[in-house]
Amino acid sequence: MNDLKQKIEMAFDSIDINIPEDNRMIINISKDGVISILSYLKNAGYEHLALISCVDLINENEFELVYIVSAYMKRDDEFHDREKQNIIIKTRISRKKTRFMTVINIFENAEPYEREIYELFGINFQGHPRLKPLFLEIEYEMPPFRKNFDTRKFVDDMFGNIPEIEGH
Amino acid sequence: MHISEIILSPLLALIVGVFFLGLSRKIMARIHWRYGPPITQPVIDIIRMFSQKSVSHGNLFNFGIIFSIAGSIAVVLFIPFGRIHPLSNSGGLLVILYIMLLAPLGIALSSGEAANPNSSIGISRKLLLTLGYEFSLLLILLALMTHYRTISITEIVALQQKGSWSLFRLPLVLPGIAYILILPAILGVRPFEISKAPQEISSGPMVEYGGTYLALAKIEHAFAIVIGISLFVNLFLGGANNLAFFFLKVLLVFILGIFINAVFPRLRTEQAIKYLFGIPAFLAFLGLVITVLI
Amino acid sequence: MRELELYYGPQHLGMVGNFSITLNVEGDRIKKATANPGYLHRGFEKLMECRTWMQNFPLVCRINVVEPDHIELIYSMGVEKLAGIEVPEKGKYIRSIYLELARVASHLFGLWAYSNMLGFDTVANWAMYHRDLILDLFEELTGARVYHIYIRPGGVRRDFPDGFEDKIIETLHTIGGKIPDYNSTFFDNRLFKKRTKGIGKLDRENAKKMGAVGHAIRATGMKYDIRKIEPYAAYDQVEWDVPTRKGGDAYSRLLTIRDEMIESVHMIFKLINKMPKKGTVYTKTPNPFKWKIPEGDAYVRCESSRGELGLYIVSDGGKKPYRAHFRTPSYSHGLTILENILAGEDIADVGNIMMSLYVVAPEIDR
Amino acid sequence: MDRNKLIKWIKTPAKMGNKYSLHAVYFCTGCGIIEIPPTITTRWDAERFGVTPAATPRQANLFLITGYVSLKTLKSIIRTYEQMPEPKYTVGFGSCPINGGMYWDSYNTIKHLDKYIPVDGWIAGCMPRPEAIFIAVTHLWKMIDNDMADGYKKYRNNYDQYRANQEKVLGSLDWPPLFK
Repeated sequence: MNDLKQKIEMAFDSIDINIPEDNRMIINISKDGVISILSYLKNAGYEHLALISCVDLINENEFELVYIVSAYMKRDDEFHDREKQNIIIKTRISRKKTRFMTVINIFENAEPYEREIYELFGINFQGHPRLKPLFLEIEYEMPPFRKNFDTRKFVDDMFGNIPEIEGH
Repeated sequence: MHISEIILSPLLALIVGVFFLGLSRKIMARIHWRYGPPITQPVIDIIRMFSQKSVSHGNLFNFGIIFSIAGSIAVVLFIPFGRIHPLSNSGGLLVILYIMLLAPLGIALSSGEAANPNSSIGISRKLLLTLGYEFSLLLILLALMTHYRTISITEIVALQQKGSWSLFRLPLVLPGIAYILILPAILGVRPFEISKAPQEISSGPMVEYGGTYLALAKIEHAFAIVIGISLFVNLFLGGANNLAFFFLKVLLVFILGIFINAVFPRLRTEQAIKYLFGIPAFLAFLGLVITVLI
Repeated sequence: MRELELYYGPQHLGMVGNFSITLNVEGDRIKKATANPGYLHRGFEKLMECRTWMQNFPLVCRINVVEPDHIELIYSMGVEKLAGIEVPEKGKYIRSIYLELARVASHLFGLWAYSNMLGFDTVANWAMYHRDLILDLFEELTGARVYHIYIRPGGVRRDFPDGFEDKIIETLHTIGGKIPDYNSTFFDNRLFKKRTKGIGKLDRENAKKMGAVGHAIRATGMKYDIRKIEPYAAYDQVEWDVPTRKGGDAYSRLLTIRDEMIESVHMIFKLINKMPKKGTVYTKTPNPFKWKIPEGDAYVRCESSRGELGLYIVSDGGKKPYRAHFRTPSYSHGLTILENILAGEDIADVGNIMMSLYVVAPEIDR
Repeated sequence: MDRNKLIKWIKTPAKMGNKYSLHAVYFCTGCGIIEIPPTITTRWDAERFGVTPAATPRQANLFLITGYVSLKTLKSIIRTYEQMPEPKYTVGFGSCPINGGMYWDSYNTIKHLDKYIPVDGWIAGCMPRPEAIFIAVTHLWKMIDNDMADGYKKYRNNYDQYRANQEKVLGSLDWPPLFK
């Protein structure tokens, strides 16, 4: 893990890497560097994109995008340390300008994840081939996973005043 | 020929067919380690379907299903059940071969009108399958006709009653085996259940049938089972002199069909066609050649 | 030939779970497939933000109805990691046994679904019956057939009842005794091989590129199994092997599933032998209404019966999770891989391929 | 014989058919579907009572709504329900269709199913056991006997209200009204 840390620090400047525990590495990077660090990691053998997530940091008025990558095994039946490691790449974008780059060119399975985040957080991924709703049927007044979307209030407004069926 | 036989024969086929539908569900259930539905379940189902409101999709939709039922009844009239043989003296195997195509054609006409993609795929599968077994069936029937030098089923049955069953006559062994091999396809049981295939195309041609139409389709299916097996019993297992013995033979063949249904998955369409044009067609052709030469 | 648009699901006998695929077909051949999820979207991760750490347990297990146990486990693991809770030795063993039972039950469900797709009712009925025997064990252990809520942060809810180990062994022997029957009717059936060999082929490179996990990648020969790679519970305490196959098609995936079931059963026997007889099964946790978990984030993962299951969980130091995101194995399998490998296949093989990948719809939608 | 008795006598076989031949739509609406395979297979064998899955809604007369109903599913449920031929019966399975259940505060699931389509009976619990389905079926038999399972008539008579409620949550529906 430490070797990798040194290598990444050599290759990229202004990058913040810490290793909170065994086999986990957290890389904080500015939003311009995400594509290059992901392709760097992919070339280094970390070619399994486990997850793309998004956290709504409403107090800091920012979205945090989280990419988690890990490695497949080098040989079919030998276990190494490398596949134990999960690398968590975090980047922040403004809540006002919700635009970001797609990473489909690097990881093919990013496509549904980005569609999901587009739908649930309202982040536009530039260059995504089909950025259309994945899960939701109706349009909400704002993407529902944002922190200022109050699901309980929405439920009261939407489903609270639907009348019972009268008559027979 | 007697007028009562014309009424009796289709009625008998219907009762036996519906009974077979119930029996097959019961036996399948036992193979699944289940108790199974009551044997009258198909009757109840058919009553329920008739009592439901049904949606029509046009005139051809109505006409096709009636056409197919009528076709089935016509075939039944030409097939002798034991001593009941209303029309089988007048027609022959060739007539049967022609009218047997009417039932699938009627279903195809009717469900084509529904314009559901599932049903159009189902029809094309059904017609392909029919084509697949019809070719072998034709060769088999030709071999029979050459061997017995007649096209009348009643005469074939009578000749078998005097001698041995066609299945055990030397030149006819190969066509007999070919017939056994295509019999699951004629009955539409599991390895060849491709036109219905509920898990693939939601019961194919029947997808838009509800209420009365579904009941009629069920009845058509019951007829088809009886026709497919009785033809085999008459041609190769010697028919029978009385009704009970005849239907006993039909029942045994049918139970064999259920067992085949229970232990096989469904084939893909092209695999089924490949199979049907493979060994069965070859055996039937070989049998025909041998019969002609002898 | 005319190109038709065929809706495969959600109301369809060949569909397990509320999921739909739009197929553009020409004859029997599929031109293009578009997965259409979302019929089961309930917004779990949003609802979790409104509930306390402990209140979330009844919620999270409903993410995957086929196999709720691994979801319980992954959430417990996340909470344990954030709060720094250790699991006692016996608790780890019980977790492993319980999870392996769940894996067998889940694979039997998969076998039901799969054989049903091929129109193989007989095996489907048998598999479902045998799954029920395992559910009976769960019922005795936890009081519920489907949603057990047995694993909790710091261990499991309660110890095995007296004589429960013997019951597990007996049940598994009953099921194991029928393996020859399964083999002769299903796995060695010529038509089964005809239907599955070479279908839904996923070679190593494509599997890696599209994020395949679990048996989908193990069927290409790689022993990629989180239980070995990053052992949790008591998986590092006993000897076991990761079953693999070489083909990468539906046939290899099915046989991988079968071998995995057998391996799980052997593993359960070994775990029961090695399990400490005495000891607590859980570490005490604070009052759930006042329980605050220190600020931080964690990514944990485990091997569910369909592959790598992960959870990214963030705490802001409060009583409720700030954000949780489940990485479910069916997500890549059902959306990316399914769309890619369905193109060019036969309509007859949609259910076949889908269930050989073992796509479970609620896991995708969450 | 007076007229009512005659009508009753004529209707008897139809009722018998409807009672003992319940073909359920195979629609996995929610997690309740996990208990359907055990119910229809070896262990419980619902076919004993004539309950079997039907391939398409046209062939069915029982709609078992198994679990929570998200908005996207509601749309398909309404379409499926309207395709079924009358008489048809609906049974809600699990707590979620009754009042939202576990997902009472979810933005994407509806809370009271009977405001959108008529429901003849409920099976409470999460998960109800397969035996509960049989109890529901026997109750449904009694209701059919006494002409109480008349949800489809209610739907026909109050179609405007149902359609209004459906459009309230789903926006405008893209198919024409079933009844004018």
